[in-house]
Amino acid sequence: MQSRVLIHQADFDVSEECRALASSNRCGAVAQFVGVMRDYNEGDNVVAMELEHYPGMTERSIESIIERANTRWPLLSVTVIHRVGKLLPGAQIVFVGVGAMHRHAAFAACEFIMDYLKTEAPFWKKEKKSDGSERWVDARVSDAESLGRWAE
Amino acid sequence: MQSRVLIHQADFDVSEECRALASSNRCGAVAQFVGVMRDYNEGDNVVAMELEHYPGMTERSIESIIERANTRWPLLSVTVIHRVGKLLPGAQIVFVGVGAMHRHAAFAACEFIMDYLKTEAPFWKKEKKSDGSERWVDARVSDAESLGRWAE
Amino acid sequence: MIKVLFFAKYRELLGLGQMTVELHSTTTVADLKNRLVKEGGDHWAQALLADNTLCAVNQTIAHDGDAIADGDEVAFYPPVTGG
Amino acid sequence: MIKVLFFAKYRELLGLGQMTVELHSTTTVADLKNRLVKEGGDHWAQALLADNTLCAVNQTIAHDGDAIADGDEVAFYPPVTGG
Repeated sequence: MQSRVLIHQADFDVSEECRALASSNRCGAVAQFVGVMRDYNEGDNVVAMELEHYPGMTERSIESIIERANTRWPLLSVTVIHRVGKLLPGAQIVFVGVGAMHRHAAFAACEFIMDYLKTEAPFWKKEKKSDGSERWVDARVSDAESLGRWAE
Repeated sequence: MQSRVLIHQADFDVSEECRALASSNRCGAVAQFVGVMRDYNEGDNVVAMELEHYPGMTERSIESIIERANTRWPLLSVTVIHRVGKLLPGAQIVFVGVGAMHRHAAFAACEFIMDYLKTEAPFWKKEKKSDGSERWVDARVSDAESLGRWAE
Repeated sequence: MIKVLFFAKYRELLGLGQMTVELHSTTTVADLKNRLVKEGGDHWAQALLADNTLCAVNQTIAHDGDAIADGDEVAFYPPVTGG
Repeated sequence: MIKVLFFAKYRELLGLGQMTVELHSTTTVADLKNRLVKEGGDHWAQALLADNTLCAVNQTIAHDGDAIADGDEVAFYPPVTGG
């Protein structure tokens, strides 16, 4: 399994990532997730977002999640890209792509990685509202709950 | 929900499709699947593939699958592109993309649409082997079985 | 008159993708199959009477007991293998 | 000497993202929290003693009873909200 974890401010190109994920001649299926910044949250308009992370641990925690996915499903390639720094509404925030021989492994691993990334990887979002005030986004209980279905 | 179904020989650009799927300002999640042509199947090298379909019914059956997905999950956008005609190993064959406010709806609907497309949409693959002989691909029992989990 | 379509393996087996059939009265999918096999012979039996042969009437999946009326488009094809 | 890091809301609350702490002997996560709160006061209690405060030792999730040794990197942060 080939894996790649990138944490940076720059945007990413989904076509390029898809091509790279499919580059093994055994790859028949690529499942991909892209998280996008919305322009409101919890009833307020949001005009910008600042994404903070814990350099080093972020990469380690994502690599650990990818390894756990790879022990559960036969994977050929995994790419995780997470942007940090200042982002505006409509921006792509996160990319998780998984290549596999067959689609069920690709889908399951892609969703598994997103679910664990949401609850383990040390990123924090701070929103800027239209009145200029800022607030740290609260973690969602539903994200912790969604891990339940991966219990073995 | 905005939906788009395209059946054609030309390739597609995953980045463009992703951008279009995310264009609603309520969209926070885009799940995408890309099926890729492998260079062997059932123990033989495959050098080319010819994809036949039933024009008219193909579009209808995919639109019906999308509508069923939309009654089960709150979706913002769905795009299905399926290539037909002659394809070579490594080629992208099918694209299914779903935009939604939250990721679970996007993932579930994307996989649901692929599972039903595999068993209902009238496409047929004919493989050309390296010795020049041709064969129609047989349907997989596993594809019919995978519908079981969508039973309500 | 109805239009009858054949796809993929069946199109090749029968050597044709499309034909028209004169309909004297409303019939069923099973009746149409039997009539075509009776007129056509072995290859037609292989295509139309296989356990997993699918039929669509006016581009909607249909079964042996379903009715076919004048003007309908009827298609016979093997299990699908797209995606 | 250990390195202690604070992120996000806690970094802002404490007004610092990083500090070093002299370690006289091997200690636990809970001991370190209590020591920092005792020296620092209310804000430190809010950050370090909240029910959902997370701790990582050498970039791996750690819990109150886990040991901290000289040279370790210890981080305190609120629940994560990436993705």
